[in-house]
Amino acid sequence: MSPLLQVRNVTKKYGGLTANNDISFDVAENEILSVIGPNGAGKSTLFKMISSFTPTTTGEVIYRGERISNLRPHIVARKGVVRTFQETTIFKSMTVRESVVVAQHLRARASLAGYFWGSKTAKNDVTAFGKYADELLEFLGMSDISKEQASNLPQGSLRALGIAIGLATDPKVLLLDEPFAGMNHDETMNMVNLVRSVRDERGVTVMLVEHDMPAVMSISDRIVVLNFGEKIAEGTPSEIQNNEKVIEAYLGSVDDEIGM
Amino acid sequence: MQRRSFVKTAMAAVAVTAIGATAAVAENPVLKIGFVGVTSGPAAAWGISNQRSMETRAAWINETGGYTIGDTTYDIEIVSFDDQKDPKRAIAGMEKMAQEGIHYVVGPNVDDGAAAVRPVAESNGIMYFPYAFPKSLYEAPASNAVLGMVANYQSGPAIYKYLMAEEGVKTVAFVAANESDPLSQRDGGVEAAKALGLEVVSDNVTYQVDTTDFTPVLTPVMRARPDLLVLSGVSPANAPQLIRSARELGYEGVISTETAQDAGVLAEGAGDLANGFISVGGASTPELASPAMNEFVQRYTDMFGEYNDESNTKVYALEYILETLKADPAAITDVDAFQATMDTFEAPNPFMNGDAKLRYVGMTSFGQKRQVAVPLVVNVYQNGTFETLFVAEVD
Amino acid sequence: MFGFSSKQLIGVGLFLFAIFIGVPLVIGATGRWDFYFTLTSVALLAIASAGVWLTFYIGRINIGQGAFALIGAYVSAILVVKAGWSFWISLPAAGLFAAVVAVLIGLPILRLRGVYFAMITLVLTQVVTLTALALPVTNGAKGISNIPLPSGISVFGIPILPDFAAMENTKLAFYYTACIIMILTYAALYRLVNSRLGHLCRSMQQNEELASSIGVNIAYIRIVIFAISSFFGGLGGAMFGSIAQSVYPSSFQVADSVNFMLNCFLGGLGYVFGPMLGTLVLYFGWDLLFEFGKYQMLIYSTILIVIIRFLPNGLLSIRFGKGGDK
Amino acid sequence: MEQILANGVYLGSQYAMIALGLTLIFALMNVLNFAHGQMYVIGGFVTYTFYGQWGVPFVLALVMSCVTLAILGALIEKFLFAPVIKGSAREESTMLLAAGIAFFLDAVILLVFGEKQRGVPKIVDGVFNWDFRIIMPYDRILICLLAILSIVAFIGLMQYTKTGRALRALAQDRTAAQLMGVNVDRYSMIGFALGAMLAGLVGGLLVTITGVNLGMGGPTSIKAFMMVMIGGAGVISGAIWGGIILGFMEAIGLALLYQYGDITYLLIFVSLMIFLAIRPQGLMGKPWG
Repeated sequence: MSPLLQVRNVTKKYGGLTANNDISFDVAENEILSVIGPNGAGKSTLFKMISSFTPTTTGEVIYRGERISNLRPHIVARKGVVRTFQETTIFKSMTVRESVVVAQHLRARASLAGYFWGSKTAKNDVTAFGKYADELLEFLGMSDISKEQASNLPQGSLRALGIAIGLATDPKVLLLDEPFAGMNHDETMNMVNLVRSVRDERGVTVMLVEHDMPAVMSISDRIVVLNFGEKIAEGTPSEIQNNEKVIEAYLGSVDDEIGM
Repeated sequence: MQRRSFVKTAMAAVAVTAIGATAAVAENPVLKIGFVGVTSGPAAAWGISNQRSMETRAAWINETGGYTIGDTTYDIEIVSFDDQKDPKRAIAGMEKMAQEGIHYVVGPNVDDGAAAVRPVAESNGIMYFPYAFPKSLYEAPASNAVLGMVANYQSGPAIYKYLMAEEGVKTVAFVAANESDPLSQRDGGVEAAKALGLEVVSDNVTYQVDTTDFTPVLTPVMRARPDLLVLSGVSPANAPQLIRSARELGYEGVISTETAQDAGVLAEGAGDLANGFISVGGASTPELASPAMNEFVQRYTDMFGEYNDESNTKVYALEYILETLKADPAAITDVDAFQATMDTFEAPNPFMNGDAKLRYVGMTSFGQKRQVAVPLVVNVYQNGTFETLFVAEVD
Repeated sequence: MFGFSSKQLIGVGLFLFAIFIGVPLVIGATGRWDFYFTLTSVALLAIASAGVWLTFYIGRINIGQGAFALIGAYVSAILVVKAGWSFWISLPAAGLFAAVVAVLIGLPILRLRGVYFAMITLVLTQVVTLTALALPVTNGAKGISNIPLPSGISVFGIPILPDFAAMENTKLAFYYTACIIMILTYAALYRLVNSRLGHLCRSMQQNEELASSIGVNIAYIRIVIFAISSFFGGLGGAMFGSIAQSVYPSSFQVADSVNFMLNCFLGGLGYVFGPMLGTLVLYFGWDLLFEFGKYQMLIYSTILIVIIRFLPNGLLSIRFGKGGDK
Repeated sequence: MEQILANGVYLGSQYAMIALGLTLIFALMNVLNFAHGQMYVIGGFVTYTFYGQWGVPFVLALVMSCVTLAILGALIEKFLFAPVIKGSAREESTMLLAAGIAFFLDAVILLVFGEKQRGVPKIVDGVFNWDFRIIMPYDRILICLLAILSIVAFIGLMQYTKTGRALRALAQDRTAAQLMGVNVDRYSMIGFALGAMLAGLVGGLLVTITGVNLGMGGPTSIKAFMMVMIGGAGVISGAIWGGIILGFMEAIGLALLYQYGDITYLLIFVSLMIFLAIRPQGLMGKPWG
């Protein structure tokens, strides 16, 4: 079986600076794959290219045999590859439920004009959106905060909201942007469980970008390691843990941080 | 100085109100005359000189016992509306005048406002006296607008002819602001100049009204080396700067305009460089000004702290309205009677020495008498004051 | 009915009653006939302001509505005077033309946000004014004057719309026309904001990246909204040209663009009916202060400053503390 | 050619000064100050009153312009902008406040200083004429030099003084500045006062050449917005470049395009629109401001 998502020889250059150099790897259906690397390794850039938020300089990203790089983000989302953001990127003045309802845009069957005139399909849609939002929030354990305004939520709930918004689009592949950043151990474990259940119960392939090593080790099926824009390793968590290049890269980066 | 004049103005305003109040006690009925024009924002100077002329004259009349029309003596009240140079507001202003029962209005000050108020004025029976030149305002079927001054297409040719004869002017260049009124006036001027056989060497240079440096604007014009530089429809704010820039660029020919200017503004803004600048004015030069004109200027200065020479041309509209009403008292409420009277009306001109007459003209330009016969006084600026170059009549 | 609560229905009913019956009654009783034009202006400016409000709704500060109002005024005037169209057909045509222009201009400029979009639309107003001055079809500096009043329309001999030129007094007719168009505009706006398109706009207002990540074609919606916004601008402008029976390059200029924007701020950006109230207060307020003569501007601006100082979120924020998107 | 360059330098230096104050206020508070032009006009009228009317030495009159505007700016910030910014849901609401202040200042200018165009006696007489290749009156050269000097002084202030550093920190990141111990409220006020003062200074300088009238406010604000946009909003060097570029655009545009008459400005504005559409962040700005 061919992989669900393929990153093929992707390179990104900003002027003279190379953010990603010739990166290739595959994501299989129903797997949890993490991309890790020290700060400035090019994780975010890679992420943006997969979701078409930024074009590649060379190389391409293939999803189910179709190129999805160098398109516009909403088209990629329509194909089923949806990204989330870090917690500051939310619909600030909407409630949790409103956010999740709006995010079901791709599930709409009526046209925008249909909604304007109040067609029957549109009315059905509206009912369906509400129902699905409640179901989704229940699944994510967020029913109790569904009426809260997003800007009032604590950090942990914001992450969950981000995932809820992503899930509301019915994605096939969900790209998570540093879901564990800044969390303590318990919060991280909750999030790990949540991400697992997203994959296990809803059949969503998950790819995440992260630099929290322990969490990544416990959650991932496979890991891709970047350093200075290059892929330096790929494999299962245990393979990665024993990879010399990876250890060196991480130690090096610690030195750098001390050096600052 | 300015603060003092502000206080003075405020006190004068209070005094006027007080006079108005006592006058009301004196049991004279009130005759309201309207003004719709721009008295705030960038073009405030145009409307304010209008409004103050009218208020000065009204206060003067009221102080001396009122104005007798037919058997009744009226106090004159000026009702002013600031249209902010916005045609939409101008319509609202004209509606307000109709609401106040006013049938005679001075203004608006610009082309678009004058055109926009026409439907309201005609449907409400209001005669209005715009300071705008488009002929369509005064030609039939338009009926209620009376041009309140001399149009540029009338004064221009007179000035050009004079300069051709006296100064040997052969070539002319036009500069105008990039706005409706000045551009229309430029086009009229170019046409007139060509008809007189002048060679137009430059007529397409324009400037934005907010220009702060006219050197780059005038440089290409100067290259054409015209004998005469016409500043079409120039605002009093821009005139001194344009003159200064032209002279500093070494221009030695004649500079003229067909709009009214203020000597004080020219003196402050351009100093001696403005000497020889030709503009159109009213009858305030010593040779022409009658005692009434001098008294008007004095009263204006007392009331508002400072005279504005633009008012020389703007003193007339109110006088015409009142004199015409005097000639036919029925016209106070009946605009048709006013229009009928216009054809034959004639009265002495109180502001000018000699036997000049107030009468309506415009047959040549508009095919009907829809213009006040303001003496076409062409002035030249010399060392802080205007001197009369020549006087002509419009028909 | 139509998903409105009975309270809302009563409110709408009262509003309609007030403007169609109340206002004429009050004017008849007090004899303030001049208020008809003022209120007609308010209605027309409120239509254009509704468009500006809509662009605010996708998070764009629009200081270009004067441009579209001017375009609308010219299109209608040219169609009526030069092509002999009926005004009533030229009116939607003016709106549509403005919308088409908005699409063409919107494609490159709607990518911009914040002050950058604000500035480019401000420059757009200047560009359209200068274009009107330069083009032969607009009659350049001389403008288009003597535009005939709207003629009547009848279908199979049954008069649908009256002939304005045959009327004794067109004030009332223009007032009703303007009010009807305004109500249609705001009804459409209300529907739009409360339908899916409105929700998508709101999501874009708050975060365009997130909106596009959930599959919203933000570029398309921006264009659609900008076109609708400009359609309203074109309508308002065309009606004004018809009332003034003349159009000049200066009929709508930068000051008007700024005022449209201020109307929205004053009423409140969070409320559909904010621009209507804002226009009423800003425009009618100026008229009411007419009595103060030369202190009119001083008092007007002082009141404005005091309002914004104490109600920074607009006039409507005084009643509905939150959740006022109704 | 030399003449065009000279005109460009002269226009550019005065434009840059106008833009500086506006961009400073924008950088600090994210306020697009619609009243900037009116502040410039007030600066002009103050100098006119002191120098032109009362015969106070020109430099002293300039100082009075600066002081008046600095105080005015500080008061406006403290009692109007600061509370409105705190209380509003969307920060663009300050645009309404700025516009209200612009109307208010216009009304005050009309009542206090009158509606007429005002000018002052020339500060230096004579015209520099280099063989008709460059013609430039001496007073313009002097004003141009003074403007450049003020710009240099301003940059020096921003670079090398404690106040300047605090202001720069504030402009870069308000929250971070607060964490670093910068008194945000106080420096916002100082910054606003400084921006207003710059407007007053350039108003006072230019009154000697262009004179002043109450109508100059609005158009000046709009022109200043354009310069700020060309250079990049909220960037000091951007404002200077924006001013210089607009100055040269006008000088060159008028010299090259004058034969197209009425559409010269249309072309300038259209090219500005195209430029902004292609490069919205201006020359130096951060994208999306």
